[in-house]
Amino acid sequence: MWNWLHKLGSPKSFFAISERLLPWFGTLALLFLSVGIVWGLLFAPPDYQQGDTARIMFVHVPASILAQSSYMMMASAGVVFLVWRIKLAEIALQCAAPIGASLTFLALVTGSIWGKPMWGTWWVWDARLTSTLVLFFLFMGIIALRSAMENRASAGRATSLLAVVGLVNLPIIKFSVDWWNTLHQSSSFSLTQKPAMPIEMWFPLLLMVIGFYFFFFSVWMMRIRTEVLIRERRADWVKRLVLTMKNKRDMKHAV
Amino acid sequence: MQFDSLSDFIQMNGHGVYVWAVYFLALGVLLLNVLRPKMMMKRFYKEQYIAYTLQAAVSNEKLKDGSGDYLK
Amino acid sequence: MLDVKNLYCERNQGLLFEALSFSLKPGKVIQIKGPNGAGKTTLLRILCGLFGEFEGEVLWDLEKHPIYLGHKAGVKDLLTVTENLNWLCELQQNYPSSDQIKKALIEVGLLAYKDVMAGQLSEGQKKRVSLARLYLINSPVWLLDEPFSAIDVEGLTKLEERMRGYVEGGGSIILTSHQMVNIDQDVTELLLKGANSC
Amino acid sequence: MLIKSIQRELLLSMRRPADLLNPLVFFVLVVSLFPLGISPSDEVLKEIAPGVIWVAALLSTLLSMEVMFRNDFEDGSLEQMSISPQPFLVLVGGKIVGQWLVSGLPLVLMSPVLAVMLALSEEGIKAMFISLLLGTPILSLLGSIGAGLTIGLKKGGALIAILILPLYIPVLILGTHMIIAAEQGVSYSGDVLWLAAILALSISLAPFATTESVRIALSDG
Repeated sequence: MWNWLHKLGSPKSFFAISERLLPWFGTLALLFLSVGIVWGLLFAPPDYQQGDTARIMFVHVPASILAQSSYMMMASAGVVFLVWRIKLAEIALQCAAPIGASLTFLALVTGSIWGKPMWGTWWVWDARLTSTLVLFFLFMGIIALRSAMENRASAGRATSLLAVVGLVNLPIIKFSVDWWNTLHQSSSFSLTQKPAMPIEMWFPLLLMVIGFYFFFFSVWMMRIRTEVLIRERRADWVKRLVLTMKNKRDMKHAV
Repeated sequence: MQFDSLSDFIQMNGHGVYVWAVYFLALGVLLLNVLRPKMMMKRFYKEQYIAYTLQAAVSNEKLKDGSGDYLK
Repeated sequence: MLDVKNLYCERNQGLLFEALSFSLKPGKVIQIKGPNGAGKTTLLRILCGLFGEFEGEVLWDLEKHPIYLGHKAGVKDLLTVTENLNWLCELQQNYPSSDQIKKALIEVGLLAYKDVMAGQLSEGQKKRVSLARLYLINSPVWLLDEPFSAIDVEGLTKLEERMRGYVEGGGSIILTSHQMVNIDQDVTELLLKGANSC
Repeated sequence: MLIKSIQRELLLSMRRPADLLNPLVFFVLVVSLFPLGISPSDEVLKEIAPGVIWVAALLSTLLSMEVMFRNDFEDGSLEQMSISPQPFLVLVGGKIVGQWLVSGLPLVLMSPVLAVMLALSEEGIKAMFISLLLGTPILSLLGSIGAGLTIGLKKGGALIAILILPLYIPVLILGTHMIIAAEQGVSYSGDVLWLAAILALSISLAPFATTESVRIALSDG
C-alpha cells in the first residue's frame, strides 16, 4: 500500500492513474445523479407537511454534506502536505478550494430557497445554515489567500496552514453555532433534525449523495490534472503530451 | 408516478417555482465546475503548444524525435 | 563544515540552479557570482534556512550558528545603535560588554552614533551597524550578501582586513558580490548561470 | 529570552505610541457610533451593548494585528530572529504577548467606561470585563496567525479580516452570551470555563502556527 501511495504522490504517475480513473468516476457520477434526480423528482412521495418543496432536500442535503466533507478532505490534504511535503497534496488542496466553495454556496442558496415556502423568509438563522455560512467564509479565506500570494510554492504552504488551522477550529465553531442557536431559537422548527423519512424518499437521497461524491472526485481530479501539467510544463513528458494531443486534434478537429 | 400530468409536474401545486429554481441552480453550479477545468486544460494546451513550438524552433529538432516514441 | 548535494531550485518561470553541489571547508572563502536574478541571494537564503522551496540537501555541521547579512540590515529604526547591537548579539547568544561594543563601533567608524536612534542613520551606516556584528560575534561561518555595496572606500579596506584576519583564524565565508575580493587567501568562485539560460 | 523579547516589544511600542493608540481610539469611536446610529434610549442600548462592545473589540485587535510583524519584516530584523539560535517560537511568543499588552490590555481596561456609555448594569460590566480579559488574548493569538500569513502581501488589511474573523466566531458568541446572562442575573460560570478552555487551546497551538506562517512569509519575501 505504501509504495502505491508514494507512486500516487509523484505528479507524473498521478496523471497516468487519473487518466484511467477519470472516465469511471465521471460515468458513475452521471449515472447516480441522473437516477437520483429522476427518482427524487418524479417518483418520491411529497412530504406530508412540506408537500413538494421537500424535493429541494435532494439537492440541499448532499450539497451541505459535500461542503463539509470537501473542507475535511482539503484540510487533510493540507496536513499531508505540511507533514510529508508531498507536492501533489498541495496541488489537491488548492484545486479543492473552489469546488468546495461552489458547493457550499449551492448549499446556502438552496437552504434559503427551501426556507421561503416553509417560513416565508429567505434567510433563517438555523444552526446548520449558519455553520454552512461560516464554512463558506472559511473557503473564501483560503481562496483569497491563494490568489493574494503570487509565488505558487509558498502559497501552497500558507494555504495548507490556514486549512489546518480552520480544521482545528471547525468543531469549536460548529459547537458554538449550534449552542448559540439553541439559546436564541426557542421554537423547535429547524432543518437540523431530519424528518423521519420514508424509505422511498431516503433511497434517492442516498443515490444523490453518492452521485455528488463521485462528481466531486471527478471534477477535483480534472482540476488537479490541469494544475499538474501547469506545474510540470518544463518536463519532457508534458511536452510530448502537448505535441501528441495537438497532432491528434489537428487530425480529427474534435476537442 | 406522483404527478398525473406534465403541467401538474411543473406546478407541483404551487411549490414548483422554488423546486425548479433549486434544480436549475444546482445544474448551473455543477456544469460550471465541470466546464471550468476543461477550459483551463484547453487554454493550457493552446498556450503550451505555442510555447513549445517556439522553443523547439529555437533549440531545433531535439523534440521532434522525442514525441514519436510516446505513442508506442 | 558544509556540503550541498544536487540542489534544485525553480522560481516562478525560470529554473535557478539544478544539480548544484559544493562544499565549504574551514578557512575557505566562496564567492557566488552571476548576473542579476541568477539566484545568488536565493542560494544564500537557502543556506541559512530562510528559503524553503528547494529540492536537494544542505548539510551543516557547526557548533555555532552562522552570521547572515542580508540586503536588509536588520537594524530597528526605533532603537539606538547600541540597543540594536545588544539585541542582535543576544540573538546569537553573545552578551558583549559595553566596551566591546565601543571597540566594534570604532572599527566600523560609528562610535559617534553610539546612542543615536538608528532611524537617523543612512542606509550605508545601518549596514555598517550590521557589519559591526562581525567584530562582536564569533561564529564559524559568515554568509554575506553583497557586503561591499553602499560601503565607502575606507570602510571597505577595514572590512577586507577583518575578513583576512577571520579567514586566517579558521573562519569561512560565503559571499555574493560583483566586485573582486582582494584578500590574499584563495577565493573559489561559484558561477550561477542565471534563470534564462537553460 | 521570552522576557527579553517582550521587553523589546514594549520598548518599541512605547517609542511609537501611534500604533498603540490607534486601535484604542478606533475601539472608542466604533462603540460611540452605535448610539448615534441606532438610538440613545437605554433599553435599546442595553440590548445591543454586548454585541457592540465585542464586535468593536474584534475589529480593533484586527487593526493592530497588521502592523505587528510588518515593521520587523521590512527592516530585516524578523529574518535575523528566525535564523538565530534562540528558539523562534519563544521570540514570536514574546511578540504576541507584547502585542496583547500594548493593544489588548488597554482595551480591556477601558471597556468599563464604554459600558457605562451603553447603559450596561453593574453586573453586566463585571461580566464584560472578565469576558474581555479572557477573550482578547485569544483574539491576539489567533490574529497573529493571520498577521503572519499576510506579512509579505501588499493588500494585507482586508485579507487578515477574511482569514481570521471566522475563527473569532466562537469567542464572540461566548463573550456576548456572558454579558447577556449577567444582565439577566443568570450565572455565567459555564461561559467563563469555555472561554478559558479556548484560551488554553489557543495558547498551546497558535504560536506554532504563527511561527510557521512567519517562516512561510520570510521564505516568500
